[in-house]
Amino acid sequence: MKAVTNERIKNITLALLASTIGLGLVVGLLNAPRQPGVAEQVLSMQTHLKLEQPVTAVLLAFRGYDTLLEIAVLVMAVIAVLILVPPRKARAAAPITAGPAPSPLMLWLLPRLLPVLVLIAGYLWWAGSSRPGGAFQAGTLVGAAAVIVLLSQQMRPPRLGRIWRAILVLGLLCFLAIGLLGLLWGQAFLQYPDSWAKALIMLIELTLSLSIGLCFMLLVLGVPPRRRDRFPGERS
Amino acid sequence: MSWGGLAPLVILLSSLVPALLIFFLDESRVRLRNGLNLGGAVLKVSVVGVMLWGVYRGWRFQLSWELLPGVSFLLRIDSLSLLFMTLSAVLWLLTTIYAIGYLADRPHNRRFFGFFCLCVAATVGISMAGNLFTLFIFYELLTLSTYPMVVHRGDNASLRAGAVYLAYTLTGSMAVLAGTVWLYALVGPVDFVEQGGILVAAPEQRASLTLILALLIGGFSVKAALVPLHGWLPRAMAAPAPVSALLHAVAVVKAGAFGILRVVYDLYGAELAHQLGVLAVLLAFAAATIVYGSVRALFQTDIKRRLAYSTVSQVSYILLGTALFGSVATVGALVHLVHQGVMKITMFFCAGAVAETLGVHRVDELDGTGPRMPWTMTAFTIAALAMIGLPPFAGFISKWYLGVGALEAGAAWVVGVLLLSSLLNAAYFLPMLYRAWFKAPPAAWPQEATTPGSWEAPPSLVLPPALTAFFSLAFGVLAGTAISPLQWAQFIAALEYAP
Amino acid sequence: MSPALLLPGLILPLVAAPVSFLLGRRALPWLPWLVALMVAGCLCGLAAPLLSEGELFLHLGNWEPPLGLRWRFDGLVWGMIAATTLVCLAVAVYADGYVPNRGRRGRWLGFWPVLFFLWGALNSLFLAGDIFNIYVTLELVSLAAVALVTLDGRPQALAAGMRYLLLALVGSLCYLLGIALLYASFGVLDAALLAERLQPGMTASLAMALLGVGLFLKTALFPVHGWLPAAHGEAPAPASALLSSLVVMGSLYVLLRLWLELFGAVLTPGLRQFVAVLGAAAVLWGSWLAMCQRRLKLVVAYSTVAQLGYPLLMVPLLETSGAAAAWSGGFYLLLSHALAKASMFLVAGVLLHAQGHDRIFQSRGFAGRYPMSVFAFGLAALTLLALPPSGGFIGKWLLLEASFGSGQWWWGLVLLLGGLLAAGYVFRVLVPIFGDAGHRHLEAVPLRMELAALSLAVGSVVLGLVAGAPVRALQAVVLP
Amino acid sequence: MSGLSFALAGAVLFALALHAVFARHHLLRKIIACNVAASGVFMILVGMSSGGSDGRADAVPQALVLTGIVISVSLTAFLLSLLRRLASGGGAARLPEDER
Amino acid sequence: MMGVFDVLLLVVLIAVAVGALHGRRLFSSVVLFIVFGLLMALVWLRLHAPDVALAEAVVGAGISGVLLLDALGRLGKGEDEGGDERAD
Repeated sequence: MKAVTNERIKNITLALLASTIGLGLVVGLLNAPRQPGVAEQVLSMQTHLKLEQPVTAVLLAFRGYDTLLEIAVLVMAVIAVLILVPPRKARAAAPITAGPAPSPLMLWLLPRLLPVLVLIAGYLWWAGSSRPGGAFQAGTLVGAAAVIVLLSQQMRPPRLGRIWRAILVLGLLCFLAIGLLGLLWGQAFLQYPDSWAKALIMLIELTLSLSIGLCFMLLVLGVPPRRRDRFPGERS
Repeated sequence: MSWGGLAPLVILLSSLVPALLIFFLDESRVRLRNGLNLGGAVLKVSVVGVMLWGVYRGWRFQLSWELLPGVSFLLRIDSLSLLFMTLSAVLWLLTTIYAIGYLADRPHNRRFFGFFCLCVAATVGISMAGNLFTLFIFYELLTLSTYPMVVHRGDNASLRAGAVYLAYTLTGSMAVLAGTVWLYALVGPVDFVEQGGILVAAPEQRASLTLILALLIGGFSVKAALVPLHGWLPRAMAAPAPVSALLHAVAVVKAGAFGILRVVYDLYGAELAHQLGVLAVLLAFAAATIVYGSVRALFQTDIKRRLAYSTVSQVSYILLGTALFGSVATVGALVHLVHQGVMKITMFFCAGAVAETLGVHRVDELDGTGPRMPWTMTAFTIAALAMIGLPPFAGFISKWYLGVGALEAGAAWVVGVLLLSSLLNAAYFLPMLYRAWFKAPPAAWPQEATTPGSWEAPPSLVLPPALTAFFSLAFGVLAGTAISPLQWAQFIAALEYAP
Repeated sequence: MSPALLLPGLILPLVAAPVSFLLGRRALPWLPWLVALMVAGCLCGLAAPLLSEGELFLHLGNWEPPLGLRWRFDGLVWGMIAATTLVCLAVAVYADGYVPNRGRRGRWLGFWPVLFFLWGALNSLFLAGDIFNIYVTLELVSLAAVALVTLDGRPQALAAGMRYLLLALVGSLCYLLGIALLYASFGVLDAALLAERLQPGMTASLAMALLGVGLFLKTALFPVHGWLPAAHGEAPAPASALLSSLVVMGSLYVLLRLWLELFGAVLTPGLRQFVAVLGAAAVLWGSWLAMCQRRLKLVVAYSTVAQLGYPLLMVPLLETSGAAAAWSGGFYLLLSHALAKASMFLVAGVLLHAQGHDRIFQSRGFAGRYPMSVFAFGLAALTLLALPPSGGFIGKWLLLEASFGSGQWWWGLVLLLGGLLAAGYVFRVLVPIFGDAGHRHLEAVPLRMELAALSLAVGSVVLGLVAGAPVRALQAVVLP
Repeated sequence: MSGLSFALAGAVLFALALHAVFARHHLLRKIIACNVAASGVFMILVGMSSGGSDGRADAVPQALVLTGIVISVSLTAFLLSLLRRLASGGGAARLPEDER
Repeated sequence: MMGVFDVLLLVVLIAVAVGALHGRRLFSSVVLFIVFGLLMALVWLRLHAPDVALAEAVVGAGISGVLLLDALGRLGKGEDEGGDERAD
């Protein structure tokens, strides 16, 4: 009986605490002195980069270091998941849910769906400079395509060889390389030479997309399989 | 760093370097270890000799290292530091010889001698400290290096003794740290200068200056074993003989007394210190300690515990002299600093030798040890008579000056205390002598160790006490000559009081 | 070499991380040394311009702050990155020998990329001048830290890692909420510009509170310190050395700098006293718990909780006459604590490696067989006890000077009492390991492990000896 | 004005989720609560600054939220993988202190 | 002026969030979380943030949803359905 009461007390105190925080936030938000953000500078400087989409400009150019660290977080998460699942076990990792064999509808749909997915991913990547889109969305689609292929058991999960590891860190290394190489020509760190700015940004976005795609696939795949999962036809 | 700065550095390194080497030396390399030890001690004594000669010729020895903006690590040699340093260096050489003999076949010698050297580095550092900051650094280092020696045996008694020792001394050093920082925050960096560095005592600072003085004296008196804070000393008897000789005669106990001397004379100056009234309290406590220590010693059956309580009372003579206003009392205090060291170390050497060769630990087991070990027991007798304060010996001189100083300072009752404590000294030393010389030896000694050759004990256990006994005699008889500790103390006291 | 070239050199570990992930075993043992030497070279190159100009700035991508990010590099950052480099190099050397010989080479291959990511993230955390950039860096640090905790795969480590990551995530969200409020109210994300625009008010104090709660959670400061002992206790030794010295130092550094520079005006004297009371409570409560532990790693972990309380004591002292001393004292304590704590955990690792467990009262004779490790533990303990020859003493002396000088003497008492309590739990550990081993079998430990622990301990003592110049450089950074 | 109401909704979401993170014991629910809290914070971030220039919203908060979303997904993935390892060893999907 | 649609959207959003957090059965919580992700995409559209809407839909609802479902699938068999006890 005692456990339930102090459980209840704990809940009540937590509820009180959360509501005070919520109330404090609401009041704080209501009378916050609203000063304009950095929107105007973004728009004015953005033309300088020949990029129409302000978000991509902020993400890749003005606050490029944030994005670089964010990719490092993603790669770090994948490495951490791989540490929890030593590579030897990953090879035997079955598709995420070794459910029933793929239905004929799936088999029919797959060859038609994949090219569309890749096309959309390519569009999102290219549109990033002018319309909403960008590396992350394109990368996720690539990841989703890979997961679907694995889900339908048409392809065995990759053995984490050298090429896959290279793709995984390709985005991060490429971003760092472009940022640091600029130093040789007297540029600041992470500064793109004016004439090549758009080209370099698009190159970085491409490598990022590939890396993010592989990262999401490994994150989804990397979730350690249950002991009883067997890849159909896989010798135990 | 001028040539003058080299000497203090050499003295410090002469014990730090051997300490580090010994730590990483293999346990079996006995000869190399002893060589390092003795080499360091001899080098130190010779450099001190050079400095004595140098100071006499008027050279300055100073080494300062800017440790913090505004606070510098300062080693400065002045007459008072030389007094304590000569005492330490000489007695340290003798204790090293004694320890090598005493611990010849014992385990963990590497660890013992490593911390032994660190301990001497700390003591010498305390004597050379030029400001309160440096004094605190070495005061702290002393605590750390003596703790492992107290727990050297590793049995429960010494572990408990070590814990008590740490509790007392670390609390004391926290008090000293608080006083030091407060003084520094209040008055800024102040070095030790004859007649006191704190020149102006603005009225509103007087209250905090009094508190600071109380903190500093309280902190230092933990190591000087003043009555309420003396609990660690008797318990630390669980340590081996050379350690208790080292702790009680030279290093730890004197460091506390020396700290108080520095604070009263070279930081506040005699006049300011007395005006603040803290010294009257110190006087009362010192007197109480003198009597209490002697009384407790009376009832101790174990030899080393009796000597420990006698030390508690003897060190308070120095504090007594400091607490009395007047150059004569100061002379008494300073000269007792040296004499007590020499006398007490002889007694501990003898106690250790007797325990080692005959297994005699209790007072009533002393019967007939005189004829059995003539050299050791004569040294013990000389030291005991000197402690009681009989005329030709060193003890008499310091008690005489303390008495005259007390009269000069108008505290006649102090003379009574001195006489009472001399009586008590006699009461607990004379029975020991009587047993040693006039009683028949027991049928069999508790643990008789046969020593090869004609010596009653290994030479390294007999020579040091003989030498120090000779010193206690010589300091008394030759007090009038130019090079005796008494003249030196008078020279220092003259500097401390404005002409 | 102009600073614009050397500053980016400080985040080389971020480049080394993917390289070590690709090279795997072949990257050992030269990569950590290479990265450490290059970062040290950049630091030395930057020392001269730093002394002449006092503070260096670098606009990333050459964009001015309201738009782009700006790195700030001053004496304090120099010290922090130097300490990080020293600890990371020592841990790298240590880990090379520590790899548990139970043949799980595969899992331990992941240690190296995580170490480099943590190293690079910490360096960019100290450099960062933009509060959102600090958020992303803190995330990377926390993720790397949890990956280190769960490296072993033991159930207790997984549970500790899970609790740590959840609390770190909640902390980051509170921190992000603080950023959202600040950006909405003052429209700029750069710390220096924000300091100019920020006016005390309801929103500013709410943002300060949120930033504070977030960073208190990440640093495991007093009220919310519950997760640290389990996380640092269960992690493998090289990992807990990194966690307890660098990760908590990073978020405490951010907390102090943001609070004192952005919210100097918002922090009323009453609030400053409250923060210092939390610090004092951390010191006393942490030391008390450290005294009750039976395992060496838990003692050292709780001692971290205690030692992190000291820098908070400087918050109320910065308004007084002793501001310069308090500022340099607090950060000097933080720096020397990093070196000393890392060395202590490495020694705990040696103990674990030698006898398979780290229960204090069954470790008799450890000192006899491994004198160098126990000597390192002793030297490192000097900093915790704040005894003279160590950096901890210098830091404590400065804080004492500030507290006594400014009349707020009660913080001085906390400092002194903290030293005594630290003596309590250090000597409680030292006494049993000095016994004689008798017939106990202790495994041989590679020499590089003991040398790594010793070098860090000696570093913390050297910090105490050559304190003149560094402290003066720190005092030059005193806030506007 | 409309941006502010979204921000207020975000504040409510954050409070609800913060309560749930600590109140619910099952780790999967704690992870969901973390994600909901993150979405709440992102809403506040974008909501508070969208009221300004009409038409195109301020690009910087959007970039921040994009970065935030990717980070929270990475952390969620690692949390779930950690949860799987914790639960796969026969243990319950709860923290030690929450065990019944 | 706050459109009726906005108010409705926010109310439903908060209701779905409460359902996801305090739903009795784990599976319903996860499904409601995915719905929450899609609603969030709508919210971003209303806040004139198309990039974020796209990202939220794909990354927030997509990847997180898949991960949660998979984790639930593997957990579900491991121990009793966590949904029914109140204290859970």
